[in-house]
Amino acid sequence: QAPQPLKIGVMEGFSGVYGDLTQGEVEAIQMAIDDFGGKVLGRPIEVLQADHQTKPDVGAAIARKWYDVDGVKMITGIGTSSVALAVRKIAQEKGMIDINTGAASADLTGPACSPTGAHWVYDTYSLAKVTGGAVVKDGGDSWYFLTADYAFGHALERDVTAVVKAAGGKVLGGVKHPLSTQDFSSFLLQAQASKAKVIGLANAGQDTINSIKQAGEFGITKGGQRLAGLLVFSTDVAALTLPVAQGLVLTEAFYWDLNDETRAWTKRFRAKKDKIPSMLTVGVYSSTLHYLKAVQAAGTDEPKAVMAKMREIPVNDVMTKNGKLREDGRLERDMYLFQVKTPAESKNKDDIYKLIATVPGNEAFRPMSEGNCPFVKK
Amino acid sequence: MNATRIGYAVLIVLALVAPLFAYPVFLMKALCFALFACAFNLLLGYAGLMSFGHAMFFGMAGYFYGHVVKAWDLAPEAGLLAGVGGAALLGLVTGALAIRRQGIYFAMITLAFAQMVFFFCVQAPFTGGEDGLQGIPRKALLGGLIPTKDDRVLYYVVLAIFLFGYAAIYRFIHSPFGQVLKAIRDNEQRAQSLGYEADRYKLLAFVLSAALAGLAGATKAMVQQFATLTDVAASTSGEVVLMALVGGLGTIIGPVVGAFIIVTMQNYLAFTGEFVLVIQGAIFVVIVLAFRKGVVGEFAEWWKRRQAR
Amino acid sequence: MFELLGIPPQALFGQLLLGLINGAFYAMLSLGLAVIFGMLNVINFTHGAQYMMGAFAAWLLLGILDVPFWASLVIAPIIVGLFGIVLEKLLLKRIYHLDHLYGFLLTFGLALVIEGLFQWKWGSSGAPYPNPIPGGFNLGFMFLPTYRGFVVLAALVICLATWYGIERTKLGAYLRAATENPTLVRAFGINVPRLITLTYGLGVGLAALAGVLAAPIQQVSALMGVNLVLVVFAVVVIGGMGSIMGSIVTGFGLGLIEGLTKVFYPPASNTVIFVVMALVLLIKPAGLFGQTK
Amino acid sequence: MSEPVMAETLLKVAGLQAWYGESHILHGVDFEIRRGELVTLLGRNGAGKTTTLRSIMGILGKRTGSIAFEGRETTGMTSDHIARLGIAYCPEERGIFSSLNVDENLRLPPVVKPGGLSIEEIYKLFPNLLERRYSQGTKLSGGEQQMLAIGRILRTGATLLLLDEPTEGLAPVIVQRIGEIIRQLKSRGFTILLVEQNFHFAATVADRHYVMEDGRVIDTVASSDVQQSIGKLQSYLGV
Amino acid sequence: MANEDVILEATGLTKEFKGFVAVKNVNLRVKRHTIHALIGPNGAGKTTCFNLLTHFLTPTAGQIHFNGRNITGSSPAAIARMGLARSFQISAVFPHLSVRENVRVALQRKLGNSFQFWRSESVLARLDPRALELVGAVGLADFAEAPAVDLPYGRKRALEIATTLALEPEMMLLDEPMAGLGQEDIKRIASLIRTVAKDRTVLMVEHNMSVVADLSDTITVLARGEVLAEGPYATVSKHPAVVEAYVGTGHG
Ligand SMILES: Nc1ncnc2c1ncn2[C@@H]1O[C@H](COP(=O)(O)OP(=O)(O)OP(=O)(O)O)[C@@H](O)[C@H]1O
Ligand SMILES: Nc1ncnc2c1ncn2[C@@H]1O[C@H](COP(=O)(O)OP(=O)(O)OP(=O)(O)O)[C@@H](O)[C@H]1O
Ligand SMILES: [Mg+2]
Ligand SMILES: [Mg+2]
Repeated sequence: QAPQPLKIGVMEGFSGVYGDLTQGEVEAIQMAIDDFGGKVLGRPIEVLQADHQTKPDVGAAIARKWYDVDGVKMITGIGTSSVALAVRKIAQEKGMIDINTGAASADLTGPACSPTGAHWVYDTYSLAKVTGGAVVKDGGDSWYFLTADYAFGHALERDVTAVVKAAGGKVLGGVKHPLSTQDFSSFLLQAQASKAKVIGLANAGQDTINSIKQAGEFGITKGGQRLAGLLVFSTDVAALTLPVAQGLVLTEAFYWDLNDETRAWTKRFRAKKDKIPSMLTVGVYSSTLHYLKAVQAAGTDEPKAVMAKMREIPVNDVMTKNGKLREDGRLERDMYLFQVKTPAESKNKDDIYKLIATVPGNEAFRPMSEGNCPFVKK
Repeated sequence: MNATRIGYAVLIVLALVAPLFAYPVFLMKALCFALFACAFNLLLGYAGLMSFGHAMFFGMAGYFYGHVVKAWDLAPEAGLLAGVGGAALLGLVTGALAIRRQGIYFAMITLAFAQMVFFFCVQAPFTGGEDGLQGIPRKALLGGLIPTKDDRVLYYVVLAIFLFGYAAIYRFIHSPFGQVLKAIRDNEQRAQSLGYEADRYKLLAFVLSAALAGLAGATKAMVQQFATLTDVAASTSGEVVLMALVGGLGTIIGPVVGAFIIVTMQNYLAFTGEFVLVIQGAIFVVIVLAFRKGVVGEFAEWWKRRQAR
Repeated sequence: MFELLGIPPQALFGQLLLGLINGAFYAMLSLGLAVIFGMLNVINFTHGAQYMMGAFAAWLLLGILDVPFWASLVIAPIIVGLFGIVLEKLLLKRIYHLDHLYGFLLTFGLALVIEGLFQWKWGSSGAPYPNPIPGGFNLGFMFLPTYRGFVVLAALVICLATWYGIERTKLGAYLRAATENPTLVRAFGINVPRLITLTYGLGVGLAALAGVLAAPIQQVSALMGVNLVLVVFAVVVIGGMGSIMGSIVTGFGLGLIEGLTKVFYPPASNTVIFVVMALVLLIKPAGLFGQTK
Repeated sequence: MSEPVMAETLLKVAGLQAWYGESHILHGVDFEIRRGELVTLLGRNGAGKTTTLRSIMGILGKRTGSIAFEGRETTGMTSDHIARLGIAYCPEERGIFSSLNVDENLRLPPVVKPGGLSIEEIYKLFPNLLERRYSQGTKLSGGEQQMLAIGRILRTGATLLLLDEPTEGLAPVIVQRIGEIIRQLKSRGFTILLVEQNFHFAATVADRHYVMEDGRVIDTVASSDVQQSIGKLQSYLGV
Repeated sequence: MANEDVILEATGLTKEFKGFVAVKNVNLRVKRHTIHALIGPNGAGKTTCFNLLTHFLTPTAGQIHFNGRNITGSSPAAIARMGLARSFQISAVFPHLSVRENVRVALQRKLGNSFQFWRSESVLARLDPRALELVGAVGLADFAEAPAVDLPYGRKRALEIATTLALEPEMMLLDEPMAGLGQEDIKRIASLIRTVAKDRTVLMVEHNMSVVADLSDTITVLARGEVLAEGPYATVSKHPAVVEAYVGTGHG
């Protein structure tokens, strides 16, 4: 009798506004499985995928079905925080594993933490901490925010404000704009009038792209102000192109051109899906690989045991070196501060970042004691 | 009509054994949307009022339910009542203003109110913004008599709620009130000249529809254990229109079928990756071109033709 | 100097100017939507997708054939307009005798298909279109990019030309009459189906034109038009359905109101249009410029 | 009385059948009109008079049989094509456009042939319209709308006018005026097919009456024979 | 008792549309249990008068008293409930209800259960005999179960009258009840009006002069929004101004 396959689910809003970020996640998981050897504990490994259409109830229904009916043991991906939080509750209730690589909400390792849940790549806190800290250190000590009027925007603004103040900078003001605003010129003008040295973009996706594009149009950067993208991905920068995005500073957990290993990995990836992978895509690879290692080490797919092993074994792969999965589910890993190259500096169209700083995980992420995760003793 | 009776009997038996074949959570969700679509259709099909903002009742009721059950820690029955009552109240306020206009203007006023409600939900602290109101506990019903932790048990509760709502709508339509409502839909001026204050009847229909949409929304929050912005968003208002259309306008069972189709589509198309929306769109186009009376309407037609032979 | 709620009048000027520019887009888009709604009795939910297609057409023309912006301004709307005509001939034509809900379902489905395919081919983050007239004027109180100034002028010309065509010419009279009773107009010897097809092409072309004009300002992306239809339709309704002038004036006016909201209460800047709509409809049942039948 | 010269046949309807959706309304209508004639279709409510006119105009979904205008078969044509051959229709329900003012309504139908009335002549015929020329078309009183509906097709120069109950709801003076106008139109060479309930009115203007019942033409009465056939007519029409 | 005789009285009724005065200072007194005709050339303001009396339009000036009560500000529905019912010039039926249901809706109001959304409509069944009786009275017995939309024009008018009758109003306003009817129907409906007018009052607009002559006790002639003449048919129809403005010289 053939052994039951081990099932892994990847759930994303592939068809939605953040579709580009999650391109190739299925391929990335397959790469992780191949790298692992194709089998775990003698069982084949099967990947299920689904598009939650950024609807929490669709995501929740899929998660329930996967866990209950299809025998999926681990779900990864799960961008969009409302879906992420809904899936987290279900996973926790059923004692199943969810490794979130896509959502930004730091609540996943705070009030909504789960003993069998992990948050793998980044969160609002780390983005704020790394970008905010580095920019202030570099002389950007007065800030003005363009904030998406949504929970992640508020969280970003709140966290950056704290970082800026702690570093001795000051916040001159900010404006909260509705999600999916087409025209940012009015807000940019207000930011310009504030005379702040740095304009922090606490928004995401098209909103960020359009703010950056229109900032160029209104000569904001030429006037001496700097833009700091607080939730910007390499895919956004590529879409903006360097002439528009040059000079922007931002934080990421991965860049294809960091070292030989990343370049080699990316080359393999591009053979399957000809796109520059975003950190979310690589995050899915990383989370799957680590999960498989833990299953192997635990000798079972029982979630609690696997989770214990995941915490025990250090995370080591193409994007993470000696990462540590904390009790609250946070993966502590190095984060990188990048600046977007000028067209002159860039050798080809994929050559977009220069590395400015590497921030070690224990500095980049929120200390466990401040997260209010219910089962973590202070 | 005997055929109808038999049809209903078959459907009820099917509904009773459904959890043996289909995933109960999915069924519950579909039932909630089915009730929502029926409530919407009560307004469109029988009062001739097309609401573009029905999600405000559905979604707000979810928040009411969540707040009452989670933050106030009351029984789920209280949550359901709060959902229905809150939605009815919201319906009374928005309806009193909206029913003074007709046709597309009415639709746009309801849309406007729904957008304001959505804005409120983004701003109000208790909704949790786009993260939603998460982790609403599932508590036992009837003071502990009915445990709801088991999805299958909860399914029968939801089925009962749905049947109650459906029966209520059936009764509204076939009541003295329903008769006047149909007259007003057909020719408002004439109804007025017969002595009926058309606006009051329309308002009552609006409130009833809002209350039932609220029942659907609150039930959904009970099942899903969360309430999020998606349910108050304009897209949900649009979705319910689609459900009514896909199922077939002007039939009372049509919206139920439409809701099942669309919910199924969302769930099963989810596994087609980035093409979900393309496929969904293509299906809508095909429905308009090939099955314009909706699934139920076309079926009835086919049945009639078969009988005629 | 005097200040309004803490905002210096100069800055307010700047904001109003920006509002006007956005209003120009609302005006152009609502114009097309109004013409189509008037004539076909269909709320064209593909309008946003066609706006997006206009922007994409310009971007592709530039990228593949090196067609300059100014030529795209003419070519792209024609291409998209022709596409609209094909849609009308193949699909929309079949649903006129039905309730306008079916038009909603059909055009909504089409929008999903079109946007989905564009996203599949070109991704969700899109691409930037270079500014054809970079630079700008320093007006003292603000920096006005030359291109934005051009947009306002272009929009005004387009709007007035459309208005004249529909309200002051014979063809326009046919259009308005056919809106009400196509059968009878046809029985007077006018080829109504062709009139309808052309109208749809025109409305779609207008949407595409707005898209081309938006391309240098906004990221050209598959989903740039998704949320537009409701807002633009609200503009049409506020202006009074069937009134071309209403759409134009309201488009610009709402741009201004939205601009002011962006200064005084930014989070509500997307919602304010709907508040205005509710107020207007409660006071003036048929919109600002609408006529009761 | 004998016709000195047989004028050519302008319209010949033979075996016309028509349907509204599933319901079969006309079951083989036959009649003809010669150039310059004024012919009425009489019949009770629901006899199919309006349906006949709509079939001739081509604005009915399904119709079979033959309708020949100036010798050309028109059953396969669309209504705009038929109109351009020179047939104009004044519908029972008037069909005034609310988005057009009176003047625009009047100028709407395109001129298809020379020989129609000028705008001034039409206003002279209907002074009420002149007075309200810039009002919204549907804000006119019922009777004024009827005048507008007749007035606007006089401009087109169509050879054959199909008038569906043009006197309905009109004041007696206006009915008289319309009677005069119709005679005047006839003398100008227009051919007219008139549908009427008002037999007394019809009798004063028509050359010939066709009587319809249940979707068929069941009898023809020349106006010279009206006196003799009055009893028969009354029984047909239930007068 | 003299004043008791007047059931409807309008004084100084005026309606202006954007500078155009459609009804000008009209005084109208309708005596109880009479048939009163309102005639006049097209556009004279007759329909507008009706709309003012039933408050489908709000008068620019003037007062309306019905049964001694001032109804100038009451809603159309309230006026109907007081016993002043109207029909429309452009035929008004409920197209998707059957003929029987059309009439029954009018009968239903008196039951006072029209807001009861929780009861079965079978409680309305007891209205059916009366509804069918009225349907029969206007010659529609064979069509009782047909949807009103399928009726030819003339029958729709008959149905409308039956519906109006079902209200058992003290007074009926009929706007061109004969328009579009065949001779046969005209006769039937004229006699119907005569029958029902026995114990109620009728105010009607009508262009069919033989019907007016036949039915009406009093005639008011409107022209250009003003009252031109008033009196019984014999005098009014000879009135030179009326002849010129309305009747014409041809036939009577
Ligand atoms: N749109 C329609 N759908 C279905 N049946 C119709 C429609 N219009 C008319 N009919 C039916 O067709 C028949 C003939 O109607 P038509 O209008 O031709 O009669 P008519 O002789 O003009 O009568 P009238 O004198 O009342 O105008 C009637 O029985 C009527 O019920
Ligand atoms: N809503 C309106 N706005 C502007 N003018 C109007 C309006 N309603 C009616 N009128 C005008 O008022 C005048 C009187 O109209 P009304 O309908 O009362 O005439 P009527 O006497 O009923 O005529 P008919 O016998 O032709 O029905 C007409 O000239 C008409 O154009
Ligand atoms: Mg007819
Ligand atoms: Mg009138």
